[in-house]
Amino acid sequence: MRARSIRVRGALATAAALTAVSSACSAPGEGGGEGAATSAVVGIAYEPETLSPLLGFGKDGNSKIFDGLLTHDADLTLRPALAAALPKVTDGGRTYTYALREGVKFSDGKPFTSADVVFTYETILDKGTSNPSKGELDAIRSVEAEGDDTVVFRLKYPYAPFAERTVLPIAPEHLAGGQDVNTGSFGTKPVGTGPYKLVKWSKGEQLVLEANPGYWGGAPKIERFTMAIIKDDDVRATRLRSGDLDGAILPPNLAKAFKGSGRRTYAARSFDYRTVTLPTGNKVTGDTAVRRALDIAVDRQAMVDGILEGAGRVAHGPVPTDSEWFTEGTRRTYDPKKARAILDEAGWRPGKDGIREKDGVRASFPLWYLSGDKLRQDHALAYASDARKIGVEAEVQAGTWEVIEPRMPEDAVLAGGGSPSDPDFDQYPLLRSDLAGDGFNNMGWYDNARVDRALETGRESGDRAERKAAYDTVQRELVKNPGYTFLTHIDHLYVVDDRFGDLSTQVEPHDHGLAAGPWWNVEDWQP
Amino acid sequence: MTPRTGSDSGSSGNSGSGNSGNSGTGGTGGNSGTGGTVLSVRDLSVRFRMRDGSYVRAVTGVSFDLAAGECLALVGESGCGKSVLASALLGLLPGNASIAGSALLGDDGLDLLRAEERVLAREVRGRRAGLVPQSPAAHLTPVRTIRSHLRETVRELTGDAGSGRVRAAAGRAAFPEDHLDRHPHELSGGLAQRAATALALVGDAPLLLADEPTTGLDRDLVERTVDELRRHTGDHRALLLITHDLAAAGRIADRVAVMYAGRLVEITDASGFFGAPGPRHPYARGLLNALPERDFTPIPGMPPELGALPPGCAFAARCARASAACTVVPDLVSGVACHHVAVAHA
Amino acid sequence: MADTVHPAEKTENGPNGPNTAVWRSRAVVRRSTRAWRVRGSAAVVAVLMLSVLLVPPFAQLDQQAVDLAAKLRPPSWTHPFGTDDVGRDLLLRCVYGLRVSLLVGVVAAVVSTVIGTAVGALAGALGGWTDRLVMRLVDVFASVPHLLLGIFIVAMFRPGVWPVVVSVALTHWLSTARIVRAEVLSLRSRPYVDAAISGGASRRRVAVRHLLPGVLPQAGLAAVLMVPHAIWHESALSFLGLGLPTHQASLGTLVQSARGSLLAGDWWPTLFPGLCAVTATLAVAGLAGAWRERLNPRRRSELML
Amino acid sequence: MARLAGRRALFAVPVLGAVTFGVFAIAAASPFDPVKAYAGTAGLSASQETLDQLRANLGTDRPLVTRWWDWLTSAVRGDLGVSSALRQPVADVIGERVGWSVLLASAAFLVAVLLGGLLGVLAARRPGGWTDRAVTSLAYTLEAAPPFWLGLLVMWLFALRLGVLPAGGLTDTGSTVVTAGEVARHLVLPAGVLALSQLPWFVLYVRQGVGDALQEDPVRGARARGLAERTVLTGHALRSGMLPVLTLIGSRVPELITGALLVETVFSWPGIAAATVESATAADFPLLAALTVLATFAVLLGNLLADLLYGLADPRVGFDG
Repeated sequence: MRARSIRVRGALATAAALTAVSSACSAPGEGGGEGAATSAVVGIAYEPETLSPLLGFGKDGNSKIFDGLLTHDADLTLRPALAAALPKVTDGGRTYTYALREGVKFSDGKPFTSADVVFTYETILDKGTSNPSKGELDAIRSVEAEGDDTVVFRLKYPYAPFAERTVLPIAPEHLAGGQDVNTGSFGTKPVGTGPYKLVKWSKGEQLVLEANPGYWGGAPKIERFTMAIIKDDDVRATRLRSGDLDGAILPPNLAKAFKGSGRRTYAARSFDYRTVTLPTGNKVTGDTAVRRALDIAVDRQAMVDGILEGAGRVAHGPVPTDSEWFTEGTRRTYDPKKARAILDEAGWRPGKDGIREKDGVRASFPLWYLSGDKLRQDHALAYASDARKIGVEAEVQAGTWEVIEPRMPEDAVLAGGGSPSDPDFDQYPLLRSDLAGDGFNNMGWYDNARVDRALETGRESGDRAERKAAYDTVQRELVKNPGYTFLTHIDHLYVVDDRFGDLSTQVEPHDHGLAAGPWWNVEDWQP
Repeated sequence: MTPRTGSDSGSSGNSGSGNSGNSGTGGTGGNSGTGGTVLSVRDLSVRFRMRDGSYVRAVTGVSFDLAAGECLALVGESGCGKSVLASALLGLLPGNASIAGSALLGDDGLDLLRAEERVLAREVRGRRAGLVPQSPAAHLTPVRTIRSHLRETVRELTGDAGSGRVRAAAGRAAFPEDHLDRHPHELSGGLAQRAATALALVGDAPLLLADEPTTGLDRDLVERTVDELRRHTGDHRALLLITHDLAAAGRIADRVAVMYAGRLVEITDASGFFGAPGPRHPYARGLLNALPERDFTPIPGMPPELGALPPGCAFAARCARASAACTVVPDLVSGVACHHVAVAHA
Repeated sequence: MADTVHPAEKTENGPNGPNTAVWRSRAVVRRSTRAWRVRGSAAVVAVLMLSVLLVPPFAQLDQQAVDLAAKLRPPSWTHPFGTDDVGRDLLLRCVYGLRVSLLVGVVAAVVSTVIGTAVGALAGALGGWTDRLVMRLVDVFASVPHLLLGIFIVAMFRPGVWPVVVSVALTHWLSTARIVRAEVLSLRSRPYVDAAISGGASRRRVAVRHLLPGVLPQAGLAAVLMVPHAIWHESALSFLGLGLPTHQASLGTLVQSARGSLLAGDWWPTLFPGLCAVTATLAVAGLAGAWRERLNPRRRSELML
Repeated sequence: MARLAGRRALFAVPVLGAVTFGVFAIAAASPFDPVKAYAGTAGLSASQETLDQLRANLGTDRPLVTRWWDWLTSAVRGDLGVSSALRQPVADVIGERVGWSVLLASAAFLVAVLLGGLLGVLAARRPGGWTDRAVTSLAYTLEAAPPFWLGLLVMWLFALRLGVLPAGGLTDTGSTVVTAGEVARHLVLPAGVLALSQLPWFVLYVRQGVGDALQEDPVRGARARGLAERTVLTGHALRSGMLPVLTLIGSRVPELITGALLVETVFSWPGIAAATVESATAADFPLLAALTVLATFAVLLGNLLADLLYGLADPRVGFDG
């Protein structure tokens, strides 16, 4: 009697779970499992912590739910979005005037006006808003609306790449304005002007988007776009293979396995570098000789071929070699012999176990990578292996950011970064000495007065040639005193089902948000 | 004094009691039964290999015949190898046992000791030889009722398990119908015994082996049980009653075989054994004298371990008449295996 | 069911002449295979121990040496187990992995045995309500699935080797405690212990002279039996990403980091570490089983783990 | 029976209490800062002020016993708190997933019992025979093989090499509705591997139980009655031999949960295991605590079930004792 009731309860629980999941998975207005090409499910690795632009969501544009004043096209040229045209720049680069697109509505039907723009920027700049990237808007002195359809930004200094910043998504004042910006429900239930509306966000699991029929750019053909959040690379690959996903971002070794399986692999070029921080505070990594030796002791090409399966390029600094900002003459040549010579000359003598020593200091330092990040792990192992060959020991260790962060002033970290929009975007926070120890800015505590000055010039000068010269200086200084060993620029690999036809990708930054990859323009897909 | 081997004496199995005098197995005045020989055992030996590699000789060179309508009581103290003998006859010995000799069953002379397990299972047990086991409740599967045991056995042996047949089978051993749905542990000793008897009788086997059927029963029940067994034997069955209870044996046996340390030491008519002239072997006499209604004096000492038998007569250590002759194992001559007796008769 | 016929055998049958009997038996003799199994286990354990103890200090080989040009080579003469996805030799990695796993296993087994012996001896020797309380505590512990409790402990104290050791040790002392307690109880009821107590021997003397020697073999056996358990546990935690960091070789992390290669179709980085685990477990358990058979001959063929 | 269930329930109360307290004590001894865990990577750049606020909200500044008691009382009322890793009420997390875990575990258990019983009986029939050796060797090897390893090999073979079964997940995602057929197809590999991991125990115990039973009097009696070997095995040896196995079935629940944790991870089965691992990596205390308690509850339930099964199967066991 008792046994039976237990069994019944178990069966009920199972049945309840079945219904719960099936109702969660079934799409309203959609029939059985044919799925068709009007819906797409993609697997992504990272989940945004919030969907509120006010807290940093989509700050680099392309947030699907929102639009910025401007947006990037395939080759990263700025195009007007919520603005009717590119901004008028006056006052020697200190004033940006945007005329707004007319007739745009938020997906809840309320009209979009200049007040929303002002609200968005002012809220982000407000001290009480915990938006970690508000520093990016540091140049703004004021934002003003001139009538319903014009917004004027006034800057503190002629910040050359400012227009690039205005891809930032615009939030509706009538919804987001009435609640606490940091804790309000807007972060989980966002409403914007973008091509898609949020249907459901089950954290850690998936983000379900539905086409916004009233989108000013025309209703998207892909009516339902689901982003499954799968942190584990292997699981993502498994589920892509099992047909669970239509597309996914994958590390190179896993993407390779999908060749000729009715899916296409897209390699998105990126500015995303992997680098080893060589903290100034460490007696070994702070030594310029060690830094220079390591810089030429790593076999970057082997990493590109072996770890990235060829999907990437060697990095000779933060700027990719094919960028217009790259400084010719700063390419590093792999030369372990010379590296050893540098160390010999600097007084680092090989010890008993083959590890060099100088003044009682062993040429050994810990090298941390984010646990679970296979790509960083492999880079770290390869780096350590190369370093060993010249008598320097990098002790590879794994940890979460919580563990790693307090150790950053002393220990080396396998870090990543890079942004294609403007050299200022990533070099300034990476190298400015006054940003050392500020969160994940300047993790290596790099301290070089000439670099500091050049970064300042690059940021504030409106003159293109002057800026180029400034960033050339930075890159040359990084050869003389490489506080970071730049290893590779990695291509982001995406595998997508054939049925969506031939897709395109953008050049991507390190922080490839939700809407990177071939689905950067999912609203334009023509299934 | 003729050396015997299992193979050369086996052929005479069918000839009943008509053995030549010097083989000695039939005993004097042998069979009081009416039918032919049901079972003919020659030189049956069983030994067990122990984990340390040594052997335990449980049964050594036992020979006897059993005719239809006859009841042979195999008596002896506990641990003398009686029950092993029953197991050997039914092929129920554990894996570490090995056997020698022969045991020919019925008209076709099937050798139980050489028959394949399949033959034993399909043709012999239950059908040609039924077993009434020692501690019958323990020989029933505890999780099943008596009815289910009976039904299963009836179906197996007769191919039909209608409730009528089951009831009839129970009735034959006077097992009360209203107890059929009880589990073995819910039965009294007497009822369990009846259940076991009923199960043994289902196949109508010509040979019944009753292995200590009276253990744990009180005197009244013992008598009733052995009487029933005798009744079931009737004219056409043979009953091998294995017991340490001489009184029970005396009640129903036609002949008595006494076993000591794995060997038969005496085999004779029951009337002569229990009446005059009485047993001839000193051990058999001692057994009988130990009964309460007689001298009530136990035999001094303990029986030897079957794993460490003395070289000569196994009883010599306890025997008042032991002499130098006893260092040799005596043969069974004229139904008794004792140097002193044999000498006395000669 | 072919009967085994032993050759005619002579039995001592007195002056009447040897009595020959043909013995037939249905038994299958198994002693030799058991002996072989023990010998085989011992040999495997010896090989494993030697390689684990000797290879790392003496070999001039770097298990972490990355050779990106030789990545994912299938098994060959130069790399008997093949190479992994950054070109490290898998045989060497397996040796190091086994070393770490064995180390974790042995340390955890010893710690858990010490805990178990202490708790069991305490309960058994003191008896009364201490005994009842302690055994209830054991019941409580037994109610939580080992791995889950292990996960919980590691999650709260990660990262590193020690939380893994602690989590394995803290979850595996129960059976030892039960065994030791039973042993102490049975020893206590032996006449010579009784005699010692009534003879006025001090508690401590009784414990040291009489109880301890009786308990130690059982505890030692429990420790050896625990080693495969602990290895298993460590590898499971590591596989879940909660044990050792993935670049450090242990049997669990090796399988874990081989997942990607497996999905790409390369089977050897997954196969060999697992085989090592199976081999090591079977060998250690085989030896422990033989020991147990000698120690408790009545509980003959029980479960291995 | 009611009394037995009552006694078990009575025992369960202190056990659950002790387990939850233990869980809180471990967490209290942990160097991990639950506030930082809650804040996640954002917490790295969060101000001390914000962290203090969070600390007060989460109530981690209060003494251990108070927190435990508060948690316990709200748990009894059905409020298990909010998972910091999945940012969802713990009750929802469990509710959504436990059904799938139960499905997987019971399917695997069923297969293991049936297959294990069969192999165990085959092995017990002739101890030392080649079937016995093959079966026991297989059982020992399976017992030594980590289930996640088995799972990966099986996945490689069936999903990648042969392509006959899906490699993981619950359904094909092309479809938006969960159908029984799809779930069944996706269930085969994980349930099979979980069953394999549980198999050795059943095989060896059934072999032992039936092997012992074959030596005992009831089987001797059945043989003597002339029953066919098959009847002797199934009707007698198996039925008495399975009794000790039945009593121990309940004690398998922990191992089943352990195995399910690993198998679910390998096959990305959307059960509670995935949630467990995720909550563990994120040091998500509320979810971990609830899952630990849930597992303990399952174990106690298993014990009760075993008692009841034994009582039903063995007429000699009374329920008054």
